[in-house]
Amino acid sequence: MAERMVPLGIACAVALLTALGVVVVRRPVHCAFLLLLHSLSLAALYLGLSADFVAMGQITIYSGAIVVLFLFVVLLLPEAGRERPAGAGRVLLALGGGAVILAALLEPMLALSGSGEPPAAPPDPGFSVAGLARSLFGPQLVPFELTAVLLFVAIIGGVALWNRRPAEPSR
Amino acid sequence: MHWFLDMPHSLQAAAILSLFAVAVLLSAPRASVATVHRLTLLAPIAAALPALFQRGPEAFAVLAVLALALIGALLLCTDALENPIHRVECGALLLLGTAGACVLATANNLLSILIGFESMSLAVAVMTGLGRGPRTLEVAFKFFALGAASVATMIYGIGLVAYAAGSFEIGAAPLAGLTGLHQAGLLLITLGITYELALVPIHFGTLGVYFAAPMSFAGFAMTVSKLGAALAVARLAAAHPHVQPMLVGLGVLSITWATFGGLAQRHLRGLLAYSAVGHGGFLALSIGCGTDGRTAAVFYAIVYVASAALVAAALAGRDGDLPYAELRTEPLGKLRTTALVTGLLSLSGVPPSPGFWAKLAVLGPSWHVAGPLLTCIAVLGGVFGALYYLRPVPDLIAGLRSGERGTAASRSAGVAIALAGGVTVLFLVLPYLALRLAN
Amino acid sequence: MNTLLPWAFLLTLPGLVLTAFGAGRRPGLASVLGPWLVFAAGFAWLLGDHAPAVVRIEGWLPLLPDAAFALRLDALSATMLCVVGGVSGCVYLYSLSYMRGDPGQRRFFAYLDFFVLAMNLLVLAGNLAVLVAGWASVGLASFLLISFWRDKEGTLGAGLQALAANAIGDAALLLAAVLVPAGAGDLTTLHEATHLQGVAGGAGTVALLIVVAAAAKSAQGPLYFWLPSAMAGPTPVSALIHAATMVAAGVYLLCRTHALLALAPDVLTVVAWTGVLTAVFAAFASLQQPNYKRGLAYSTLSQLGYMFAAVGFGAPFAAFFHLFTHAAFKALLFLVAGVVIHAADGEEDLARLSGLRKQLPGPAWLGLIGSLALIGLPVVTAGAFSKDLVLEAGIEHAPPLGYLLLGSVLLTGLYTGRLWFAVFLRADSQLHTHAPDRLLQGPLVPLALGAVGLGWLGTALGTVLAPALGPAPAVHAVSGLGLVAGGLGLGGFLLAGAWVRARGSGARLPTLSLPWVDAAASCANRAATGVARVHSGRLGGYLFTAMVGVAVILIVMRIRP
Amino acid sequence: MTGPLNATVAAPELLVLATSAALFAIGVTGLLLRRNPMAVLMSIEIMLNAGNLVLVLAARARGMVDGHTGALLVLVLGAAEAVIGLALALAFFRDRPAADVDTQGEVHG
Repeated sequence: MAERMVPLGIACAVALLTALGVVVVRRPVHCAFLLLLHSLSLAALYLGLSADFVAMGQITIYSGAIVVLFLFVVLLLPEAGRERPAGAGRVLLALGGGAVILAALLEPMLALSGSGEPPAAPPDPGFSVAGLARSLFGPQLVPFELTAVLLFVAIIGGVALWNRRPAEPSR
Repeated sequence: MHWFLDMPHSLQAAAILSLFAVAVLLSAPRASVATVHRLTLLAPIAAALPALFQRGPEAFAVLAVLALALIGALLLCTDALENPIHRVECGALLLLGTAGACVLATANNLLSILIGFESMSLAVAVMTGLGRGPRTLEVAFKFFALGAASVATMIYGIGLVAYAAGSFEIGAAPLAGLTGLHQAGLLLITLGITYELALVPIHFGTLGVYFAAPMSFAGFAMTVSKLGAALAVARLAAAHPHVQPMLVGLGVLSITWATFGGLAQRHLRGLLAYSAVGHGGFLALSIGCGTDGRTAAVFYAIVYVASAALVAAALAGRDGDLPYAELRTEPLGKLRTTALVTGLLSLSGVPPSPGFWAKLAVLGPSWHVAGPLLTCIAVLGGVFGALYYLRPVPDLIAGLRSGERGTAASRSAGVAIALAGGVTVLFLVLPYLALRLAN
Repeated sequence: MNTLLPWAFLLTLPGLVLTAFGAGRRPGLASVLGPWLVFAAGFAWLLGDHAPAVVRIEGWLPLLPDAAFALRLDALSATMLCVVGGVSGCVYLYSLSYMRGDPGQRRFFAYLDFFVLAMNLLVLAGNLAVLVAGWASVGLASFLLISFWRDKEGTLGAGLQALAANAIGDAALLLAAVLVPAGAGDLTTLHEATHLQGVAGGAGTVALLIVVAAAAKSAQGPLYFWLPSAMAGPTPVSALIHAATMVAAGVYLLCRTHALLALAPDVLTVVAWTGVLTAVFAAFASLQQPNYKRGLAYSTLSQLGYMFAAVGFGAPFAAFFHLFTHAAFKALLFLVAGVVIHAADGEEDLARLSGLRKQLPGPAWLGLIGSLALIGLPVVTAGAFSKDLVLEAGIEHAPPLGYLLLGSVLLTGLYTGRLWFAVFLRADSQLHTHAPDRLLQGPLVPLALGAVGLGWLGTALGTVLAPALGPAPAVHAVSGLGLVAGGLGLGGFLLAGAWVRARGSGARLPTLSLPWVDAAASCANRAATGVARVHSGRLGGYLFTAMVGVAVILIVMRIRP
Repeated sequence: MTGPLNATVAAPELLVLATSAALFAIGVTGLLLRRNPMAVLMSIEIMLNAGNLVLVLAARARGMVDGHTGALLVLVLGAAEAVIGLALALAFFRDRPAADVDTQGEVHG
């Protein structure tokens, strides 16, 4: 895995920069485009981690569906969702919050605890779509089936909320 | 049929509930409202059938969740929605959310827990958004946003655990050298789930739902979600003792917070909201206190959800904040007042009420595990909590004599009151029965 | 019979159900029999073979050191049953007339039934868990009855004050119930040291918790504040709950666990000091009150201080005997006050109640009997017998405290006299009163008889209670100390007469108040509003608290030792 | 085998781990910084992606194909969440002059 350090590093850098852009840029349309780039860079990162199928999923589901959905909705919002610039206090608080979270997560990664050395990654994991299918319909069958419930909730919820309107004023 | 019988109980229930949800949706264009209600009510009963013939904690957990869902479905029939059309959607969502809760309550796979949690939480968000008035949408969005943040936290935690343990099983031990990451991951997962327990400082979203959602959904969030989340957290804490101190700390913090917050309330909605935080705190405290503590927690959870369901049933169909002053001018009917007073007494934990036995059961393990100081704080928080629970009680009982002017309970709410009240009174007389169930 | 008698606490349940569901032509009529049955049950045991009757249902209350549902009927609880049954029986009859015409009287009697039920559960409790159940239940009943008249201003606040003070006691008792080692919950064997080895601090911790609980219930020391406020409730309630029975439960508990307390001498010293200081302080406070009932309430505090002090002196029998006689004469005084207030259409202000002897001759004489019993006039009143025992124990055990108590008998005389002379003997009244009916005055007679005669039962009581409270000292009708105390009291009483005659309604000390209650309440209020303000409704703030909270929790769990 | 900062984990793994942590932190920062509901939802998506990255890394490092399953399920979950979130945001902010999640709410919950 070590020889992939450079491409991985580039993908990581792009992912971080685009994510930063999503957070910082004020116009929602730009945000959505940056999110698209972010998602693509992640797909590249997944390819580098031998997760080909997930990378394809990321491109088709995420970039293709979710981000485009975001784009559509941005156009429906009043004033295309323009927002006032954040005050200095808010920026400071947000940065502080982000820094605390970063510290809390990074610290256990950098200072590994426990006894012994962590096992090394296998040189070639030999992932295949067939293996993924065996996982989906084998040990992970229950959560996989449950996504049906989740999507069902999302569909009903989306439709119902879109149609949400007050009853006739006669009531 | 073999494949169906071989499935876990929770999945059987989820499958039946989903089928009924489809049926509810399909029946909508032609059938009457009554048919929709009937289907919604039938679903939890039908889903309970497979588990009825089984024994063991899993079947019991599923049954408990389904019983609460039945009460929720009964209350749905009486609640005011933004538009009556939404009854169909809310019925289906209630069933699907219950399916998620069943899985959450019993699953041993982190991914199942995640998906179950998210189904339940999204269903509550949408149902809240469909309630009457502008406040419900606002609350629903806040609940959703905070919930999404905690789900993201949970996913990150699952990633860390998978990295450190190489498995999604709840009990998987960390590999060499990765204990720190594993622990961090588990803490994140636990914190994510405790969102539904409404523990301070991640209680804001759920608090809003208790404040403003229609009573049936607030009741659903207080009972079904809470039971599911409590059981999931209990399993996590059993497998990984190092999350227990965190639960103890957050529990005591929540109890104290809820007591102070509750003292400032002058309406029933606020009372119920802070009460949910406080009881979430007691549940967490108890879960964090070893094996005895977890047994006590299950006991406590059963008693709490029964009492909360009773209160929700008594208040079903009443809009607004329900300020105490209004209770005197517009009294509830006799049945509803009795149910409400019983429920409030039980929630407050003053004797004679099952809530009192439950609190007693929690304090023993807490003293031995959490230590005297924290237990003292919890006890004081608990007993002073009675001050805010009992504040409306004199008015409520005084309102009884003008009961003929009060609004009587609808038939379905009456059945719900009977169910929840029956369980509450049963535990009042025979507390050890609940413990036996808990075991 | 022995297995059935401990269930006597259930005897008011039928009345409760019948009254709540509206049986009986007159509200409350269905309830009247219950307390007398309780009295009969206690009396029946006393007449019997004196073997303690015990009921234990194992495994009732889960996860407690002693998981049984235990009831115990022995000499102490049987005597207490008689006290509770007798006083509440009189109060029920009295209330039939007192509450007539009140739209909530059915509710009133249901609450009373619930109170008597809970009180008897407390009395009959065999272990800590059951005791806690009864203990907190009487608190609930007291809250409901204090805030019974919701239209009257301040009743809810007074009820909540009582609830807050009780909550402290409940918390202490709850802790005591969970921290005794496994198997030790039985009240009579709590002291067996083997049982308490597992507890941090040993017997002292449990004893201290029990004392805190008792002090909260009996309004001793800094926890005094709720009892005067509790006078916002109807007068029969003040007589029954806030004078004769519930507030005495603290003393009852201390008598129950006197063997445990004896293991912790430091705690006993604290009890003695608390009792004596409360006795003196409350006597002064009574002299400041412009309100009839509040004056009586402070006198109750003062007398409870005597009982506490007696426990602290290691004389539980003296404490319980004083409880016994005090129940009769203090209930009598309150019921007399009730007759007066009822006749004056709810007037409680001492400045406006005056010279009612001619209009209410019966209550005036009965009030005199009660007052003399409260002072402790030797031979002719019951109060003298019991108070002498307390003073004897004090002078023998801790002379400075004993003499302080003796001196405060003068104060007792002063405040008793101030109230009686002001209400009945001052210049003739301008107040228009209506004559009380017989039902209102009848129940005063047995209480007055008790206030006169109960002292003579002292020796018999000592014999009966010996197994429970240890050998009792001899009860004298006349002793040197008794004569001194009686003289002091009578002197104070007559002095007060002169004072009232000279100063009229101005006969009271300037008001002083202890600010800690208000300070604590406003602190709690501020914290409550602060907490409520954090829930601002801004999503940004919520997200910040939640996510930073998560991060902080992670960090804290990481650096936790 | 010796990565930076004295860690014993292989350098690429540490790089990806650190990236995911940073992504999560950026998501949180966005959540706290932005008032626009769209931006809030996008920040949440970034947090989800951070979690997904760890899952994929776990799959690679532990040779567990289940990790990929998890990542796919999270993608589905993200889609469901986006649908509900957008629907709620639209319903709530449709009739408001400025879409600002910090509008002082009527609910002081």
